[in-house]
Amino acid sequence: MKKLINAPEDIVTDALRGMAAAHPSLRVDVENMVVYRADAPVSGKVGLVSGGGSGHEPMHGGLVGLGMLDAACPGAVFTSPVPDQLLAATKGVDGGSGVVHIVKNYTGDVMNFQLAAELAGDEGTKVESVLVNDDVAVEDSLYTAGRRGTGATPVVEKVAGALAETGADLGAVATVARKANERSRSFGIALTSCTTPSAGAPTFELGDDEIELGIGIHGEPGRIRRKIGPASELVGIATQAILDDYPFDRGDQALVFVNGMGGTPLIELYVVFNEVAKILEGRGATIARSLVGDYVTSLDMAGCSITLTKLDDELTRLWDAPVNTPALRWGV
Amino acid sequence: MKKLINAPEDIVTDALRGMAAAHPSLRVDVENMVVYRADAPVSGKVGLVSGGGSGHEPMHGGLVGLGMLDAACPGAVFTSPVPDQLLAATKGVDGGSGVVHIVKNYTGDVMNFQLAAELAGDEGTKVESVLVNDDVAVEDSLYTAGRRGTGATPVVEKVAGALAETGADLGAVATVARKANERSRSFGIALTSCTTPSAGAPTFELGDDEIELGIGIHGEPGRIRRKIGPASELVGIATQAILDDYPFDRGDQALVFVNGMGGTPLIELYVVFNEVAKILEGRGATIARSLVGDYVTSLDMAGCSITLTKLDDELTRLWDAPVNTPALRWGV
Amino acid sequence: MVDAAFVRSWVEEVASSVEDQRDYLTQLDAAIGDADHGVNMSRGFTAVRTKLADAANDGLAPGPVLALVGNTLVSTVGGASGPLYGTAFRRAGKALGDDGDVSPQGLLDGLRAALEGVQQLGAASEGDKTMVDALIPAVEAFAETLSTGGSLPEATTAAREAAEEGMRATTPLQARKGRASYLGPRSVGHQDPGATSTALIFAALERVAGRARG
Amino acid sequence: MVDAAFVRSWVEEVASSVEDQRDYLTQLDAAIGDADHGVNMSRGFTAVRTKLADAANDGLAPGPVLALVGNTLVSTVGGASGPLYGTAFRRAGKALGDDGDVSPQGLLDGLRAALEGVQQLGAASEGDKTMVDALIPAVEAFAETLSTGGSLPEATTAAREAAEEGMRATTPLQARKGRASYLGPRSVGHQDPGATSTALIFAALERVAGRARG
Ligand SMILES: Nc1ncnc2c1ncn2[C@@H]1O[C@H](COP(=O)(O)OP(=O)(O)O)[C@@H](O)[C@H]1O
Ligand SMILES: Nc1ncnc2c1ncn2[C@@H]1O[C@H](COP(=O)(O)OP(=O)(O)O)[C@@H](O)[C@H]1O
Ligand SMILES: [Mg+2]
Ligand SMILES: [Mg+2]
Ligand SMILES: [Mg+2]
Ligand SMILES: [Mg+2]
Repeated sequence: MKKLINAPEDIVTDALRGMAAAHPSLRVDVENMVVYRADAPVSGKVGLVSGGGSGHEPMHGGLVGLGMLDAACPGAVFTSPVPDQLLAATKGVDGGSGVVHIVKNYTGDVMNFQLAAELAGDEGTKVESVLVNDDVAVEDSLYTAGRRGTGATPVVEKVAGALAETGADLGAVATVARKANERSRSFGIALTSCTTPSAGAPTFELGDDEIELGIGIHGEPGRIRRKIGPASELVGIATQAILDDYPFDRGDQALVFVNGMGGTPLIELYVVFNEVAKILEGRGATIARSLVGDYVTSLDMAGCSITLTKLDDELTRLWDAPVNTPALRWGV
Repeated sequence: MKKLINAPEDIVTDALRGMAAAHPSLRVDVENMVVYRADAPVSGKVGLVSGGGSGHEPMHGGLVGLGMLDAACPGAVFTSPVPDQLLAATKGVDGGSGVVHIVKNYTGDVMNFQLAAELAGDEGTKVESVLVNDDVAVEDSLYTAGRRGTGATPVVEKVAGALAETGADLGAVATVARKANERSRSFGIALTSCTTPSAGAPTFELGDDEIELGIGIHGEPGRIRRKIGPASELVGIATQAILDDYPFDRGDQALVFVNGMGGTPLIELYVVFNEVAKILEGRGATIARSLVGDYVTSLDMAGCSITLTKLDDELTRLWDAPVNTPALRWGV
Repeated sequence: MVDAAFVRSWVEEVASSVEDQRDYLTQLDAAIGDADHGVNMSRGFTAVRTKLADAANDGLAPGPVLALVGNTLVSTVGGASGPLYGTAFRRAGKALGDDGDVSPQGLLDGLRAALEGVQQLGAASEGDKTMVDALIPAVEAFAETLSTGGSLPEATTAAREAAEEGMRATTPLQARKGRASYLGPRSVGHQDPGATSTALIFAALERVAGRARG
Repeated sequence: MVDAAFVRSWVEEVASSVEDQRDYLTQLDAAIGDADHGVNMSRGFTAVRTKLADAANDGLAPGPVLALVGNTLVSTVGGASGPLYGTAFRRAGKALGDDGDVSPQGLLDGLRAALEGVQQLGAASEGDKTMVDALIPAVEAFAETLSTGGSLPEATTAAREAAEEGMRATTPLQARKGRASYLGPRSVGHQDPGATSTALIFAALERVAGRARG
C-alpha cells in the first residue's frame, strides 16, 4: 500500500488538522472528530448534521458551511461515526430550532444516528432524521437493509442547507430534504477496488479487463462483474438502470451529477457526462444543472457514479442558492 | 488499461463535448479544440489564452471563465496544442486590447505558442507571452530547457485574469502574471506512474514501496526514486526543496496549494496540507490563503504537488477577486 | 458462580482473541462488506481494556461491568457492530442487576436480554446472515443445557459449539441484512464476520467457565 | 534527379515506417519523455498522407510538396517534434523553390536549410541528445559524399548510416534539451526518440533513392 499518510490510525485526525489549517471558515474539533462551520450554532436556524465513515471526501467535512451543513462527523475509514460524536455535533449546531440529521442508509449509520437522536432528544434537542437511499443497484425491499445512500447525499444536503438558511422550520427542512432524495437516483461503476489504510490491500481483486457494476461507496464489490467496454456502453447500462426505476422524459429538468470515485481523472468524468447527455437528449429531457467531479468518493477507487435528480422550481432555486463550503461554492 | 473512454483517439473530443454539455458558461469549439468563455471576446478587455496537452484537467479548460482564462486550447494527451488552435483562440478572445499567452515552460508548448504568436502578430493582434516555470525539482540553467511550469499555472491564470477583468492593459496583465510566477515555487511527488490512453501501459514502473520525487505533470519519472516514507518525511523533503530555493519566513504571507495528481484521494491531500502547515508555522510564515484539490493533474497518477506563492496585497486582492469557472468559483 | 472476576476475565479473553483474530475478521468483511470488522472490534475492545483497568471502575459488580463494556463499545466502535454489540452488553448488564454473584440462570437471563436487544435494534431474524445466526443457537443451547441439569461449564461449551455451528451455517446463506445484503446472490459462499466474532465471544466464555471450575 | 514523384514516395516511405515504428518510438519516449512521440509522428504523417492524396495538390513541384508536408506537421503534430519537423520540411521546401527537377546539390541545400531551421527554433546543439544529433551528421555525410563525386544513392546511404550512428550516440548522453533534460543524469542510457525518428526519415530517403536509380 502506498499512501500519503503518517500511519493508518492517524489518517482521519491528520486530515482533520489539515482541513482546520486550510479552511478558516470551519471550526474543527479534532479530538471529538466534528467539523463545524465557524459560526455554528446559527441562532434561530435549523441545524444540519451529517456524517459517515471517512474515505468519502470531500463528503461530509468539505460540505460544511453557509448554505449547506452546520456540522459533519467523520468516523474511522468506512465506519459510521459513534453516537458521542453525533450527539456533540447535534448539540453544537442547535440554534434553538432543532436539528436535521442527514443519514445515508447503511445499517451502521442508521443505528448510530438513531442512538444519538434519542440521546439528543433526552437532552431537549428536537431532531428530524432524513434517510438518503438513492442507489438503484440495490433493490428496495422491506426484508433487506434497503437501498444505499450514495450520490444523492450532497444534493440533499445542498437543498436542505439552502432552505434552512432562509429560516424555514424543522419540518420544512426535513421535508425538502426527503423530496430531494425521492427525486434522485444513482448507479456506480468501479474500474478498481480501493485500499483501506488499515487493511493495507485492495478490498477485492479485479482483472485487468474487469469492472464492477452497481458498487457502493465503501470499496465493496458491486452486483455484477463483467469485462470493461467503451464508456458509451457502460454509461448506457448505468443510466438505463436509473431510468428504468425513475424515467426522465421530455420536459423533465435534470440535475446531472457525474461523480468520480477518487482514482479516476476528470477528463474521463467529462467523457461520461457526454454519454449521459446524449441519452437524456435522446429522451427529450433537459440538463438544467450539472455537477462533475469527486464529491462522494471511495478512497482511491477508480470509477464513477451517475446521479440524476429531477428538479422542480423549488429544488432548482435551492440548488442555485449561495453556498460556501470547501468543496461547493457559488453565489458568495 | 481500464479507462472510462470510448477510444484513445476520441478521449479529448469526447471530454470537450462533455464540458460543453455540462457548462453553459463555456462555448466549446470541439472541431478546432478551443474552450472559450461564452461571452468571449470581451470588448476592451485583455484576453487570456492558455493551453497545453490534455491530461491535466481541470487545467486548462476548467479554468476558463469570468476572472480567469478567456480561452484554453487542449492538445492531444500530454502533447502541446498546435499553432492553428492557439491562433484561433487568440483571435477569438481579442477584445481589441491584445492577448496574453500563459505558457508552461515545455519545449513543445513554448514553440507552438511562439509560432501562434507570430501568426497572430501578422494578423494584427498584440500578444504578450508569459512563461510559467515554478518547478524547483529542475535546476534552472540557460543550457537546458529550464524549469517546468506546474502548480503555479492556475495561480498565475487566476491573478492575471482578475487584473484583466478590471480593464488593465496588456503590459500590466503580463506583468502581474510574471510577478505571480516569480513568487511561486512547486515540487511534485509521484506514488505511481500514469497510463496514457494511446500508450495503454504505465509510462514507468514503480515498486510497491517506491515513489518518485521531483516529478512533472506528464507521467515522466522524477529526479530521484526512493522508498516511500511517512507523509511528514515526504512533505518535509518537498517543502524544503521549495524553501531552499525561495524561503518563507516570519511575516511572509503564503498561498499554500496542495494539488492532487489525479489518483490520490482528497483525504491524503489534507494530511499533506497539515504537514506543510506545520513546517510553515515552524518558520513563522502565515498561511494567508489555501487551495486543496486536483487542479494540475497527470491523468491517473497518484501523488501530489505542493506550490507556495508569496502573496502581497496586490496578489491577495487579485486571488480573492470574483471568479466563475468550472473548477474555481467564488464571489459570484 | 459468576462474579466480577469471572466477567472481567471473560471480557479480557474476548479482547485478546479479537486482537488475535483482527485481520481474519477484517478479511471476512472484505469479502462481503467493507473490510473493517476486525479493526472496529479491536478498536472497541482496546478501549474496553483501558476502561476496565481504570481504578475508578474497581469493585463494580458483574452487571455494571458488562454495562460499562457495552457503553464503551457504543462510544468507540461505530459501524453496525458497535451499536449492536454495545446494546448486547448493556442489556446483559442491566439484566444482571447489581448482584455480586450471578447464578448460571442469571447469566442466561443476561444472554437472552442481549439477544433481544440486538434483534430490536437490528431487526435481523435467524437466516439473515448476521451475528444473530450465531447468537440465537448459542443462547438456546445454553438454556437447554441448564434446563437439563447441566453445569455452567457444560452450558458454555454447548453455547460455543452452537455459536460456531451457526457461524458456519451463515456461509451458504444470502445476506438480507447489513452491508452484505447489497451483494445479493454474491454474498452466498462467505462466512459472516459478525457471526464469527460472536462465536469468539462464546469461545472466550467457555474458556473462562472452564478455568473457574478447575 | 529528384522530382515530385521522388519526393512524394520519400514522404510516403517515411509515413509507413513511422506507422511501423509508432509503438517503438512511443516506448523510447516513455523512458525519458512522456510516451507520445510515436503517436505524435503517426498523427502527423497520417494527416500528411491525406493532404498529398488530395487532388487539389496534384502536380505540385518537389519544393511545394515538402512545404505542404511541413505545414501539415506543424498543424497536426503539436509537442516539440511538430514545430521542429514542420519547420524542417518547410525550410527544405522553400530552399528547393519551384523547380520540377532538383539536383542532388539542390536536395543538399534543402537538408541544410532544414537543419538550420531546427536549430534556430529549438536552439539545440550537437550533444544535447535531440534529433539534431542525428540530423547534423546525416547532412554532413550527404554533403561529403557529393563533394567527393558520390552519386545521390551513395549520398543517401552515407546520410542514413551517419544518422543511425548519431542516433545510437545519443544513448550515453545526458539530455540538455527537451523533456528528457528534466531527468538530468537519469536521461543517460536511453536512445533519444527524436533522433530515432530522424534516422527513419533518412532510411526512407535511401530506399527511395535506391529505387529511383534501379
Ligand atoms: N441488522 C443487523 N442485525 C444484526 N447484525 C448485523 C446487522 N447488520 C450488520 N450486522 C452484523 O455486523 C457485521 C458487520 O460489522 P462491521 O463490519 O463492524 O460494521 P459495518 O458493516 O458497518 O462495516 C456483519 O457481519 C453482521 O454480522
Ligand atoms: N530543443 C529541441 N531541439 C531539437 N529537438 C528537440 C528539442 N526538444 C525536443 N526535441 C526532440 O523532440 C523529441 C520529442 O518529441 P515529442 O515526444 O513528439 O514531443 P514532446 O517532447 O513535446 O512530447 C525529443 O526526443 C527530441 O529529439
Ligand atoms: Mg464499516
Ligand atoms: Mg508530449
Ligand atoms: Mg464492515
Ligand atoms: Mg513526448
